[in-house]
Amino acid sequence: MELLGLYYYWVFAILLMTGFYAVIAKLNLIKKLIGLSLFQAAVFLLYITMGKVEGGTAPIITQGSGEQLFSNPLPQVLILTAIVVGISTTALGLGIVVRIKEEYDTIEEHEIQEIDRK
Amino acid sequence: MTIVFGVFLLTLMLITAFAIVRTPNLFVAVMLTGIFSLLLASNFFLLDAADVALTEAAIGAGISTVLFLGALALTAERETAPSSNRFIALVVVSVTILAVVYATFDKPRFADPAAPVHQHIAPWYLETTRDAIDIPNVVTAVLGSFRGYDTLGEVFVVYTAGIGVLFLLGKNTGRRRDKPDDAARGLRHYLIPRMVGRMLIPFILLFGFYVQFHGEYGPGGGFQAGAIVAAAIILYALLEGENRALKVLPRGLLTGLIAGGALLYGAVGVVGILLGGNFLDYSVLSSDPVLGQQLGILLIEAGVGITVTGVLLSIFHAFAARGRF
Amino acid sequence: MYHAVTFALIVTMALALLRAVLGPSVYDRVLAVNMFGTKTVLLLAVITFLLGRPDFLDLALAYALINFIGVLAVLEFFRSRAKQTQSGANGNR
Amino acid sequence: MLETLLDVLSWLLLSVGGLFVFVGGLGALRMPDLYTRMHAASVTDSIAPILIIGGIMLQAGLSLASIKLAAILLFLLLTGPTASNALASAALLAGKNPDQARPLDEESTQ
Repeated sequence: MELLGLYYYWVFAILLMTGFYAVIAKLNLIKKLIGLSLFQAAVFLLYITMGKVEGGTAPIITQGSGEQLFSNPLPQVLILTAIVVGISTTALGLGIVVRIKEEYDTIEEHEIQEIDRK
Repeated sequence: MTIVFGVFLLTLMLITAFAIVRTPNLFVAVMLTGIFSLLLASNFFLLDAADVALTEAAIGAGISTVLFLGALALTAERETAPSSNRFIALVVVSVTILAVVYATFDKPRFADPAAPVHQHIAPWYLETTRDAIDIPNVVTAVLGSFRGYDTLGEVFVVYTAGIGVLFLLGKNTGRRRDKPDDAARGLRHYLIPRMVGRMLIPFILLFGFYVQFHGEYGPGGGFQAGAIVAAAIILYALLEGENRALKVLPRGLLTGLIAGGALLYGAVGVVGILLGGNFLDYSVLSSDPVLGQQLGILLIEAGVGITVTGVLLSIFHAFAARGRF
Repeated sequence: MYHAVTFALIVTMALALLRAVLGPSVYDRVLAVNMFGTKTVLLLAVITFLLGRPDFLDLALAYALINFIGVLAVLEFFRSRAKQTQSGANGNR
Repeated sequence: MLETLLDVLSWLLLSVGGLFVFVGGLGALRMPDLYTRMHAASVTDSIAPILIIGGIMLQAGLSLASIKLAAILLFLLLTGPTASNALASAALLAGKNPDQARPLDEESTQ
């Protein structure tokens, strides 16, 4: 049980670094953006994991439930807005990639750098 | 028992993430991102975060796939080069993973009610919501009222991102005019999907408004509803062609929506000042402070919904106008 | 009993994921993603009852409504790709 | 008495539904080419939701939850087969021939 709980954090660490690997090692710009969104998702997962309370339920108070245990609403609020912000910023990144493709006719980092050096 | 299901889903997430990074085909990566999003939403739901799961559902199921595919259609579908500095990257990544895993042994036990996170402000939110705002959904209460500044900031980030995309991919490329008329017609010759899709659109819109206005009682709110309504319009654009969708909601109107929603949010705050309260203090909006809070939350959620719809649709149209997608 | 169904659904999700990872053609992957979406709707519906909060069915409803858009976007993508290569062959790209 | 009957019936529906889901998933993984896989996957798009959601509905009784479940079932039954149809026609138009014994292994969207 203890170990299963820790597994959540380990998955967070591995997901985070999987995304990070794509950002630093891949040369394709869209792949980098996909990696960035994996990185984001890992952070979301960590926040929501920390908000969970054992035996708790979603923080929506139902009538006549009396003394009920609720999970922490605060991380949920932060992540809820972060998801929408995340897709907007990803779209901005994709917009930049599309413009780069139009100017350089490639979306591979090393080719762009080569063109820049000329 | 649910924790076992959670562990299963997390493992599937890991496999998906590895597959996403490994595949050189970007289209495949985008498809797998769709699966990843579904898994993420299921996990959020298992961790008692119904609101967050609904947001992930609204964004991840339709809009993010559409945006990524739109970008792929405009750029390239494959990676052409292998990774650079793979060895160094792997070392950096593994060391960091080990460090974080080592740190997890000092973290509070999973779902421990005595963990420090749950001690400070969260119990106060849970208690005060009942007396001060009197709506069932504590997440909406915190989002709209207790942390209203924060949400205002987030709305402006979304707003800025939308404006940024419009700047980058604005319409004055000249390419739109030479686009053959046929390409703008969408999936009109796929008869069955078109009919079914058209049947779905009113239901998606209805559901969007339900999520918007039911957000104080169940999972939902402006962010989710904005995404769902945008998804409905994007579905219309996919089925009937982008031009018809633009006839329903022209670009000018969309820009108006982006600004109008954010303005509505800010205006509620300013009205609060004018009525003698603080910025974004809704208690003064009505003679009964609780009613004022509820009114304020309703208004700012509407503002959030309007801005999110406007931004997501503007982004979609900006990508769609660029190419033949 | 809900547990058993949930388990069956998760195992099926794993199988679909395997199909999506293995391919071999893109259509197989789209098929797998679509199937994965349906399974998620069912999973969420079952989990709502597993957790005893039936008022959260909205989530499954959202997926049931919106998943379709992804498939249509893929179709449109295929169509635009086919067109692009056609016009590319004519040399006006 | 009636309640026990409903319970038994709903457990029966749920377990048969779970079985169908599993069989469909296995078929989608093991079948030899795209169209047969689609055939297997469509089992999980049609009969499995009917059984599983039907089973849950029996548990939920007459309530708002049941109405929502009915809506979910309706939309699933509308979109699932449509998506399969659209996908199959796209694959067919792209030149994937169902008669071919061997699957096409190329990885492109053409």
